[in-house]
Amino acid sequence: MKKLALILVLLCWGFLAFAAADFPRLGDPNSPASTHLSPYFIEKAYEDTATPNIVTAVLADYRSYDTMFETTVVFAAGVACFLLLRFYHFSEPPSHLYRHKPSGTVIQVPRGYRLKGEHTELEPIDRDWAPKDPIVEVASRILIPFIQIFALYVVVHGHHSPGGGFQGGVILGASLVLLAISRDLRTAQATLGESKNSILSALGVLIYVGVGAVTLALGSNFLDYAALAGLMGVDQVIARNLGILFVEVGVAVAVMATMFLIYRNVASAGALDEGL
Amino acid sequence: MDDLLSKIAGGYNYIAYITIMMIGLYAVIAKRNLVKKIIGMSIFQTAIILFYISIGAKKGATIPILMHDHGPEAAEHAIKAADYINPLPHVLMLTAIVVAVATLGVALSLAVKVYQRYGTLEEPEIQDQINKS
Amino acid sequence: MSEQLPAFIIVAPLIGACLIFIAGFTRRGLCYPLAMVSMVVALGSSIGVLHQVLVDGPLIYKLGGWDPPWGIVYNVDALNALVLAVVAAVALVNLVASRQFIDAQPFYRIGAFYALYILAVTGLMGMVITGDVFNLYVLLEIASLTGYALVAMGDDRAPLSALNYVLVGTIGASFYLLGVGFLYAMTGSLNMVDIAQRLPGLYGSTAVFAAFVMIMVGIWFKAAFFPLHSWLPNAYTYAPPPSAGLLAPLMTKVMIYVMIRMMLTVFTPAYSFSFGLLNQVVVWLAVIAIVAGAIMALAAKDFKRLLAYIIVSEVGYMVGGAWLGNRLGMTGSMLHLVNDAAMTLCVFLAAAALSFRLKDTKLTSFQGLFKTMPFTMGALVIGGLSIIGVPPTCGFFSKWYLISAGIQAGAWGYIAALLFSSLVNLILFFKIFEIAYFEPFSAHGHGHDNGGHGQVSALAVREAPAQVVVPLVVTAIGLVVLGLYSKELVAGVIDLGLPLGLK
Amino acid sequence: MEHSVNSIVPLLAVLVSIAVVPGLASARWPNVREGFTFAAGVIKLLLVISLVPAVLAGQVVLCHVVEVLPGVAIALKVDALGLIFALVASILWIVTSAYSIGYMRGLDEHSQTRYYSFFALALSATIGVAFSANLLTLYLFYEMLSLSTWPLVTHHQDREARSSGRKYLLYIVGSSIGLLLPAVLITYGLAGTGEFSAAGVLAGKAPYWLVLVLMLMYVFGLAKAGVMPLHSWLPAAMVAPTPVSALLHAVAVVKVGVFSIVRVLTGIFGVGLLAEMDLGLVLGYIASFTVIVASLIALSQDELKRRLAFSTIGQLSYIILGLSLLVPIGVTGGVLHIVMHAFGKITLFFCAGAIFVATGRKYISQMNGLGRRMPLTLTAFLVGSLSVIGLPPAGGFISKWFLLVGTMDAHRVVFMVVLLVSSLLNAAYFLPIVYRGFFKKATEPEFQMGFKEAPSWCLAPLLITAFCSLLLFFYPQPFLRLTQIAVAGLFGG
Amino acid sequence: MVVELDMVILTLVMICAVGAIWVKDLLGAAILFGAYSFMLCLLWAIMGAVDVAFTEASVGAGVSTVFMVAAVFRTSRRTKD
Repeated sequence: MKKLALILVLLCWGFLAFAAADFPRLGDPNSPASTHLSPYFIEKAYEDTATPNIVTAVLADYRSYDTMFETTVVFAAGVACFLLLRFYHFSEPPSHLYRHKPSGTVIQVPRGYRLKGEHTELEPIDRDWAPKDPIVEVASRILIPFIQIFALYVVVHGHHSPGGGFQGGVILGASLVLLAISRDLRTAQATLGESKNSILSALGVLIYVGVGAVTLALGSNFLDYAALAGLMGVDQVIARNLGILFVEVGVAVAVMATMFLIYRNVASAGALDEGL
Repeated sequence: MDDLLSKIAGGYNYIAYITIMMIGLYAVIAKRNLVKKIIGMSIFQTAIILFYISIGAKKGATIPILMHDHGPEAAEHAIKAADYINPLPHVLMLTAIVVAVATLGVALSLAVKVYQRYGTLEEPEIQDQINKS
Repeated sequence: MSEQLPAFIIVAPLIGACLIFIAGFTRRGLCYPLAMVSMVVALGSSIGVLHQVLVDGPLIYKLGGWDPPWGIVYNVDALNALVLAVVAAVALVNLVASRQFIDAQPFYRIGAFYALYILAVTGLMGMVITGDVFNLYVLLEIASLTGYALVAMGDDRAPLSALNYVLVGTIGASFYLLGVGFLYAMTGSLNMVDIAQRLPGLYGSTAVFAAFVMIMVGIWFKAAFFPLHSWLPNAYTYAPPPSAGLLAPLMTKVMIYVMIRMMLTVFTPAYSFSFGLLNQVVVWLAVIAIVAGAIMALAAKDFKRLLAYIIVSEVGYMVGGAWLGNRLGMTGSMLHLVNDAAMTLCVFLAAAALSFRLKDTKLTSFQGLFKTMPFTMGALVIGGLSIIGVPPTCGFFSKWYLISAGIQAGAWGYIAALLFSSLVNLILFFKIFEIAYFEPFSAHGHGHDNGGHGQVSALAVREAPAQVVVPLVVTAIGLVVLGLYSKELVAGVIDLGLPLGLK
Repeated sequence: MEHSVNSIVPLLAVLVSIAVVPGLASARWPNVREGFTFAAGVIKLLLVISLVPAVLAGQVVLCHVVEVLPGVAIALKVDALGLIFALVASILWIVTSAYSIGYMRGLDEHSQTRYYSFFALALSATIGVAFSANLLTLYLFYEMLSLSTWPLVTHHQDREARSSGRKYLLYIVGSSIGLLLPAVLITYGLAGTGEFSAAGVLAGKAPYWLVLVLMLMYVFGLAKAGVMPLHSWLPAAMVAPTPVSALLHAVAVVKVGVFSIVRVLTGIFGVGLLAEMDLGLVLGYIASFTVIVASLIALSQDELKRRLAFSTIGQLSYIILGLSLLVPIGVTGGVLHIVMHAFGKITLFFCAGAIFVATGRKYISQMNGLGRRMPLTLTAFLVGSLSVIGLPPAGGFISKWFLLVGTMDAHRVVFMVVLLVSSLLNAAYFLPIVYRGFFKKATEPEFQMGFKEAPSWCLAPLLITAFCSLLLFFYPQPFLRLTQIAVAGLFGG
Repeated sequence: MVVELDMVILTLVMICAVGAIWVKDLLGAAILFGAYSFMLCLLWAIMGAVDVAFTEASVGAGVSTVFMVAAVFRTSRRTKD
């Protein structure tokens, strides 16, 4: 098997290397790729959309239909993970663990027994992840708001600098993941419950498609942001600029929610009780 | 000979991406561990991204974000296509990266599911269990 | 409004999918109606688009209002309008039949399932309608990702099969993406029509040739063209009935359509059919695919696995027909694509109905089914006859074209393979009918004893619920109707979509 | 020149027995069900007869149903040749229905509804073949017939039925997919059409070798004709209930096979082309081989129905032999033989079934002395035998006479010898049965008080068909006239 | 774009790729895969694809690695090859 694979791979390598001989040289400014479509984008993007970051302009306007499906792919992956892994189980684990917050001591309560009364000083913890690291926890607690603000900046400033909905969304999602890793999944879930999370991921896509639907309703082609001009009382270029912003927000919401949705399902194998 | 050398110098990126891709492909075919296969798959996908970015590269050009942008005079500067790297492959590859992570997520959840069912990630061991039942 | 119709084909199911997933958490009862509504809108608008195309000729829909080749456009001609309508119709019929199964699933899965189902259809339809090679990749991934999840929803070996599907499918999609990259590097364009215009000067280039090969190989991975079919049998065998009913008829067929689109629109017949040897090799691969699929189907002991191998065979039909290089073959391939979608739907729905009552689909448990499940088996007979290729069911007419094309091209091996596989299909289906027709032999075997032969079947089997049987019967009738309207399909639709240069 | 009229009658004639199937399937009482069967039979016969005057007047009745592919339609055409066959089939259907009732009730068979339904379907298909206007339509009804008779062949649902069913299907459908379908497609590819016309459509469009190959593909692909070596499904199919064997395997299925061969060879190749390329000789030798070998095998069979089956195989090839002579008289003989043999052979099968119903005996060696208890049956058997052997005063004589004259006309002495030898063989395998029945003493003593004639539902039909066989000797005009029109059309075109 | 730097990083990319499929510990493989993604991110930044580099840094080196670690945590680190 391994030898066969090796032969196959080498053959494939040979074929591709053979084909590569015909390619334009690396960095050739006169290659077809650099002379056919891209000059239009580079020269017209600002004129059309008032967005200096050409990548964002192309991504969210010229090829926004692509990007809509890119968001949909993420959403689909989130739904897929949910469908595959999620299960509601009502069986009790062999024992419950509680940490006494002031002292850090962990106590174990066997199955069938319960703690009597209210114990504000005891917090339930996961069996798989009993240790508690105050340094990590505190550092994360400080870091997470900054990460989230940065993420929002990335989303909003995507017109002018690298970044945009995806990157911002991923970072937002990562901040939630960080919360889940540094504390536990339960804490993160308290921040963003499961159904809220799922609804957000669908909502993100809906925002994107909704912008398109509005343009359709206004009688223009799907995702033609110029149609928004009349609605918002701005000229077409600014309308495009704003349209890009709207869809970027949608992308960010969808990606953020979906990343966390995937994480929570994978990390807890669908039970959503204990994370890493 | 000179011709060949210059070809290699101008095409080393292509050779590199082919090599990385084949590393991934080899892992998918030859490795028996499911997570290893998934890693191979991801390597394969990213190699293609490398290829696309190589297409977009342009000598003597800068990143595709317009300069002089914060001001009313921005539009008046003539924008020359030769000054900026081709943005289109970047756009495409943003999509491809996201697709790759989505695929990875689904693949990993499947791996978790397979592990729940068989208690192992090694293909031969799974095959043994299937044959036994 | 009618000029916006093409957008609805994609937008309606996409919005529907999002709403369904939300409804899954808030008002679960809405999931199914929402799915139905979005499929009905999609079907309605695709039929509308088909009508527009037939009346006014091919149409271009600019997304975002940007002109090609800068923006993404829909290029709708008669061929893909037809495929769109077929995809929507098949998905709708299967959706009706799915409800019974999904209601039996744990409640929290309902929303997710319907959302994925609709997303899968969106992906498939998007692939068909788009005029942009990269956009096709993205939609391919949507269709695939949702497909993986739908397959993996089954029990037992489904997750493992799905993981294998993920690996193979991703490799396939990546090959396609690489091929697109090659094309982009050589032409600088992503729009199909634009590429086709820029290609003629590059016909001699090895990179363009490699792009052609890569794209084809990538598509063949997804279409399960032998020897790249390894993912298919397990995936479709273990997939739950609603997923199998959606994916089996559509996934491979849509990929075949994509292949035809690549050959006709992007590379144009002038290039696609210019490699004497390569074309012959592909036709011979198709021959091997047909024969191998048939032989493996013979060995199958499970009904769904048998059907899965038949699909492998059928893919060989279509790829072979398309690569024969003549107009008849392309017509046959397209017609077979439509027919095969309907046929496969019919037999997989029958499999669904059977598995509803039988719990497994082993061939040996089919005994006496003609008595106990007459409608299901009746529909299965029509589906089987269509796959065998008996007139007036639709399978015959596409086979007619394929064989005629083989005769015209002198591809005797291909014809022999088609006939061989028809014979094998005959054996396969009559093996099933025989088991279902003969009840368990009684101890004394033969007899004219008071009308009864053997005891009453041990299984207390009843006809499947109407929600499964009605779509099944409708599909079966559809097979005959499609057959009788073959001429309208060929002369009225497919012929308009094929390029004039293709002789 | 013949002129054509458009009419929907042929389509109705085909569809009437399909239309009756839902009625059959839903009928609650057997009498109602069988009432439907008869009603359909009578309507069908009337429809067919209503076409006779037009055809006798030299017209052709056309019915264009639907154009399924560009240039390829499902269409019906009634000419003399098709009408002869349709008449025979629809007359015998009524008779057989009556016989079925006696037989099936007599044996208290199971699943009678299914039986009658598929029976009706098979009849539709037969009439469809008779009226086909082109190759596609012929293929359609040919396949429909194959498939709808499978449940009839395997009616008993036991192991033997299963293995026979497999063999039946494999031979019939296998050959039609493997040989007939490509032949049809090649024909369409070469000629661009598959319409039957007297001049043929292939003339000048294909080289000699291709025409030869095509002809062989058709002759063997239409395996229902039982041309050796694709004959062994027929004896195997004799496990079916006797009415099925009688109608389908002496009349409908096998005759559809030879009829199709006649139709294709005259309508697609054309008599002119066959004569020009001298293909008649090839065909004649194939047929002769089958005639002689089948007769020899028949001699050695002890089971009555199997002997009849091999006899059928031989007799079918007479028709092909007659056609292969390519002279008007020979073809007339061949076409007439379709009619004569149908009446003769169905009588024989009915007798075999009646004997089985009355006594439960299947083997010839058990039939000693049968004639004393069942004189009518055995007399009918004698008439049927005479007809099949070709002796007066039975109808078979006429067709055999034409065949013999044809061989002389065509100067094919070999074939004449074949015909004569095989007639002797026919006599050798039929007459001993009659002899046993009437003159041999029964072996078992208790035989004397066992049984009497079969029920009248069984007996009446076989007497009718035996009488028809005799009648056709004295009054063959209706069929002869039609045959002559048909043959004139084939040669005059 | 500096060719030499390019080549050095490309070499590192390949080493990480080989390492990721070579090591006999899935957690190690996951981490090496993260390193691989990070190297690629550097490479793209050098080639001027800043957006792609940004995305790869957050998605490839970040979230993907987390997913993989989570999956390994939920399954097993053991591997035979």
